[in-house]
Amino acid sequence: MSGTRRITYREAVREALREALTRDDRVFLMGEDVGAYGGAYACSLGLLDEFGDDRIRNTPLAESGFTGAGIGAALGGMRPIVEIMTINFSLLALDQIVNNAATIRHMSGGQFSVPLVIRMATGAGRQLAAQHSHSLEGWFAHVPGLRVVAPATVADARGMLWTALQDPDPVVIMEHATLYNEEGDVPEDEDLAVDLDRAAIRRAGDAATIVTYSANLKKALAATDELAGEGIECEIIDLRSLRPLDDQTIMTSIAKTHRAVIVDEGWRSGSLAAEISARIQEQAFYELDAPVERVCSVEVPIPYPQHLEQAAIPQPHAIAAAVRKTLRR
Amino acid sequence: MSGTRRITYREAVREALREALTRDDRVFLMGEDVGAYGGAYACSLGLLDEFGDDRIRNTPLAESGFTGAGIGAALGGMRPIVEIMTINFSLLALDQIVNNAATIRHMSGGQFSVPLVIRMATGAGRQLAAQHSHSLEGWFAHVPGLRVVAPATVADARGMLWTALQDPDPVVIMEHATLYNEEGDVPEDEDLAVDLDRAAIRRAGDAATIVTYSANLKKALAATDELAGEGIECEIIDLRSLRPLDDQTIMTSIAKTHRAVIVDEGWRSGSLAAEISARIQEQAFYELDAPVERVCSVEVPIPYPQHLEQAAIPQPHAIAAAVRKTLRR
Amino acid sequence: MSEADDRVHLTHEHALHLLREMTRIRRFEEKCAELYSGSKIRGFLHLYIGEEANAVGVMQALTEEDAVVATYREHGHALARGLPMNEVMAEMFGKASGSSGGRGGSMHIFSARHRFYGGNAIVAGGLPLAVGLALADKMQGRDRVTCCFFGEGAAAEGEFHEAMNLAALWKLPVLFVCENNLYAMGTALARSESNTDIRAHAAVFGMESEIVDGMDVVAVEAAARRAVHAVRRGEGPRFLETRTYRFRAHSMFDPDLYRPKEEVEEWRKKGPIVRFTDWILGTRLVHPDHVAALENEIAEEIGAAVAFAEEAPWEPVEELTRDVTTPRGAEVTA
Amino acid sequence: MSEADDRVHLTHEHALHLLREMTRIRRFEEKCAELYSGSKIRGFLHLYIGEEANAVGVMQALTEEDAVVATYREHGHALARGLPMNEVMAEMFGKASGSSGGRGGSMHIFSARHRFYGGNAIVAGGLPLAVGLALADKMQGRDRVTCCFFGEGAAAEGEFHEAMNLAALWKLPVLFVCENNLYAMGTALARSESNTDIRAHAAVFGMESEIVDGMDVVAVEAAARRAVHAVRRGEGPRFLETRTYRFRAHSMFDPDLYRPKEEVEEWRKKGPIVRFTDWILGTRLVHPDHVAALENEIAEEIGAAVAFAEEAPWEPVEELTRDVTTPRGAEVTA
Ligand SMILES: Cc1ncc(C[n+]2csc(CCOP(=O)(O)OP(=O)(O)O)c2C)c(N)n1
Ligand SMILES: Cc1ncc(C[n+]2csc(CCOP(=O)(O)OP(=O)(O)O)c2C)c(N)n1
Ligand SMILES: [Mg+2]
Ligand SMILES: [Mg+2]
Repeated sequence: MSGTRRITYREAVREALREALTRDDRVFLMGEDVGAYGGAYACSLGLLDEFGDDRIRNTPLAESGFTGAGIGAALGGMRPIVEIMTINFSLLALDQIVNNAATIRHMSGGQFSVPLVIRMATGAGRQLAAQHSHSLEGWFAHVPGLRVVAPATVADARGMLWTALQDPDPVVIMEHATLYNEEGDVPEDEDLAVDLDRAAIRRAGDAATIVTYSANLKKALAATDELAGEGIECEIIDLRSLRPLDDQTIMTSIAKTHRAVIVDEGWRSGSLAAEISARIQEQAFYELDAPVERVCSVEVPIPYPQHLEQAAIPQPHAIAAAVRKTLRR
Repeated sequence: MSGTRRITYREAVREALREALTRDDRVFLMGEDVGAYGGAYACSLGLLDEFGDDRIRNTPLAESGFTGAGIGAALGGMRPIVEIMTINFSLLALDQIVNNAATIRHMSGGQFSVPLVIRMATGAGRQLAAQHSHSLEGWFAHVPGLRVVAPATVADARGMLWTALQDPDPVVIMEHATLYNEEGDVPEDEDLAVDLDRAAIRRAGDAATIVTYSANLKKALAATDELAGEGIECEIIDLRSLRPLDDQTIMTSIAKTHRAVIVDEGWRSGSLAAEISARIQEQAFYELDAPVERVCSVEVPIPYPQHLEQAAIPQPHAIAAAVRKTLRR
Repeated sequence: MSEADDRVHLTHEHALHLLREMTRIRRFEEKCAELYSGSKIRGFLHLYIGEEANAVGVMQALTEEDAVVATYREHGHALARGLPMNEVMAEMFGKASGSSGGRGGSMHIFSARHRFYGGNAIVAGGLPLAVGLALADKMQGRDRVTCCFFGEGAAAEGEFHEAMNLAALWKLPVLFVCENNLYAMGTALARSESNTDIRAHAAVFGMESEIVDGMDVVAVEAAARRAVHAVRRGEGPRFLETRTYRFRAHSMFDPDLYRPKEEVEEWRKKGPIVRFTDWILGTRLVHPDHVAALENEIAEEIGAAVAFAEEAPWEPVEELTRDVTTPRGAEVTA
Repeated sequence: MSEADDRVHLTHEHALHLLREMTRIRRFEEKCAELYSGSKIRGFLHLYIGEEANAVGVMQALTEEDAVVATYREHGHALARGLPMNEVMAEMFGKASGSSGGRGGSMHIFSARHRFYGGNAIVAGGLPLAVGLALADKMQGRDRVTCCFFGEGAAAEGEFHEAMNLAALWKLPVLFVCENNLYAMGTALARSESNTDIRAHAAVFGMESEIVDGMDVVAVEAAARRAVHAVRRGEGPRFLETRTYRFRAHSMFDPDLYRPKEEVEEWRKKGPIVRFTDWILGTRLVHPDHVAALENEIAEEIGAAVAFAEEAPWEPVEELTRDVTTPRGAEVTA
């Protein structure tokens, strides 16, 4: 094992794209403004020059059309990476994703797989208001036939793409828009692929288990720093894979801590957090010393002003409060 | 209070449409084949002759376009009822429903409401396979700004439309495709509007609470008949409103029964059942004598053959088994 | 353009072949309607009866290497494409020996062996798929054509528009075949398109197109050959509008109240099978005995297919969740 | 068609009015760019600079009764429509006194008073809304026009296609205004449309259209008057393509790497304000003193708007969930 390098999440995504394009000539990137513009969040900046416009395929504004074309190209033997600028726009492509990508394998009796990777930016925090700030990860995680992953760290952003491309079925990669500028360490190893099947324990502790993913990992870490000052040592689980969920890692932790707080930027009702709460209850009911807590987004289309936006989404103090509540402190 | 009449669910929907069209001339019905064809499930058969093609507005195949037009017409002072043939096709309209209908009130700072009613058929059980049989009610119930209702009875199918039309905000009415041929009683009263805010207790009992909605009410009733033979008397709650949820009725029942089984045709992971399970846990944790059970659909795109389709969705025996499990029997 | 390649060589054999293929579809579907009434086939069943010349004509222009994408009305296309009737019938029954292992039913017939990509029941949902299949071919330098069938009702959908633009913009090898049977369920074309000239919706993208009489199998074959040839030469996508009609209701649920009985009768007279039969008998290309023999063969084939489907096993319930995702370590098809 | 109604009467007052409106937008947005750098305005900010003649020209043809639907680049349209600058500026700041109560920000400016329906940040997402607004008018027999602005990038979206068809099919009173500024973010039109003649996408639905120089405010006004007049006469929807250009990057995040600096320079020379000013000064319709006075007035208006926005209150956090749904018992607007 060699050392590490420090890069941004955006650079990690870009490196991962570059590596995939280099290693496998069936791979290509397709989406709005992935070319000359360099991607809405600048993830593919420079790749057009490197790989040409056949493989850095700039599309018209036609989310359903090009996502469906990605499915067809995958059926045709390619390994497309479709970029959808923002999860809100993915609503325009849901017919293709749910009715085709997720079902073709089943409807065809297993004759066809759809080895497609879809990347999209999600989440609030950049004051982009109600049509650019949703967290619908939970919707995707509801659909059989899809795999859904959410890299919370720079290393995962670097490694998950390649792993996703090895998957014979459609994989959706959720990149939180506030993470792109974050810096982090990535290993210098040759083999960067990460295991998508296991959640990661990002902090060990035995007072309570915090289950989270994506950008909220940082907030959970901030909350635990605060709590550690009070002598409360929490365990933090970064789900990484939102579908399937790694129940085992969660339940093992809860068997140790007997308390759980789930942090999820989705609106509370019908959130992925609800699923995790239900599962904990089903699988670890007699381990629980307190009700499972959820820290989710307030049920409001995300408003523009910073103070309201921040009030709408999970915050470290709310996470810390939820942990204390499970401890009756 | 006068007597009752026996009609089918389909007739109830049709009567409700007729009544709404008669009472309020801002009301019109818009959707694919609502005209000469009479609606995919024959709900509007005959209405074209009665009300003309201006108000029984047959649309091209353009789910996003005509749903968006419904939003615009609502903004323009009409009271449109948009029919989407099947919930799977609503994926093509989700951009309009989520990004516009549900958010315009908020984005505009409360200046505009969208008094739109959207009706759609949902669910499995007619061997229509993976592109016609989804139960995505839970997705809609996740979205702030929408109200979502699911009439399980003929009387509710008759009454809910008018109540929905009085709502200043968008209401989605979920009609399970297997219900249209069901018969039931409706009151002969003049005033048919039903209260959308309260769940209904469809059977009283104290052994366990079964929470369900739509077509699964019938299955829950079948399960309780079976259980009653064993001396187990369950309470059945028909949610009626999926957003907002009537927590109070649920928790009151659980305070009595201490056990809960949720029956939901959505795929298990990320189902509406998960939300209800999480809420029960949050609001009635110390009342529970057993983990909350969920009876949901198996996570598979609905297959065509009857035996597999039926195996994929909730069944009375599974509901009964889940109840017994909560009772450790 | 070398005209030679595009010509239909209407030999005795070819004439019989075309007649056989159309008749197979017709008799197969008549049997399906019967089996539907007997509850052997369930769900929505959309008969192709009356439209057989379209699938049969177009398929003549395709090679095994080419791909086909179709709709929920695709049993005809599946048979014309060469899927064994036994497998198609077993799929209609939902049996494990069906072409989609029984999972899909009448609306979702797939066959990897035949590059037959469904069986799509979302109107216009297959078009972007076809674009992607063609994109894969183009990017990999393969000389293949993707042929995409859909009805005229699809033209109003946004997905149609998006897919047409992509295909034209990227000059992809797609043949779009719009089977214009004048109705989308109960909606007559004029009630759904401000411009009922469907080809205009191709022309706007600079796509060349042709209208052909979809009740004339030879004309369809000839037009398809011209179009496929152009696509194969790398000229980009083409659009073919076939003017056709369905003799039966939209699906088995449809009471068919929206069109005059006389209209149906008029079209029945122009039926693709009766017309072609009269003509090849009249020109003596084919002898009545051949036609009778062919009907017998087909009756046998159908009888065998029904027996096959009846006897085919049901998927065990334990297998329910198979094929949701690919088992780890398994190879990806394609 | 009575030509009289369509003519632009370029009196001294009207010329000054046009110049003032364009300049108000220009200076307002220049100030916004500054305020963005100072972090007073956040999120995406899409400047309209260079395109002012479009909104200003078109608005002259609309009455108060008409409705406007626009995109995320709508501050110009909002000002031209008559929304008070104070409210628009406060909205940019996200303050409670903003035109959307601060909830929307730069991309979601709404005003019921002005029948200004946003402020839609989903490309092409506003078109179906416009169709519905017009449908409501038609069904209620009201003599109103709905004017829908969008960029040329929207033409590739399925929603565009669906909305255009509905408007044409139902002959609705909509004026579609496509502001063709040649780029959708960094994508040049030829990279997104196989047919770069945008009007063809209207013509295919049988919709009449016109191209106008979007850098010439008088030409835009004249074209808009012709179109609105036709729409008001009940002739169904019309389509106006304005040829224009944005001088600034797509949004404040855009490094603007995809187009040559010279191209931008070329267009700047054709700028709508400089050109119109030169012309009205040249014809002596307006005196330089008037222009100077106007600039002063606008500087004052902007200064006041900034002060207003600065001093305006923030929505208290307790109000976060207000306006998600209508409070029970409240009246519905519209
Ligand atoms: C997106 C979508 N909307 C609606 C339907 C319901 N539907 C099934 S077939 C059909 C009519 C399609 O007509 P057309 O495209 O002309 O094909 P045809 O059935 O005439 O062959 C409709 C509305 C659907 N399957 N998918
Ligand atoms: C459905 C959707 N896809 C993508 C985007 C991201 N986006 C915002 S503006 C824009 C370019 C639109 O270009 P055009 O329609 O020409 O308008 P312009 O910005 O040039 O005024 C894009 C791609 C979006 N907002 N909505
Ligand atoms: Mg048709
Ligand atoms: Mg543009």
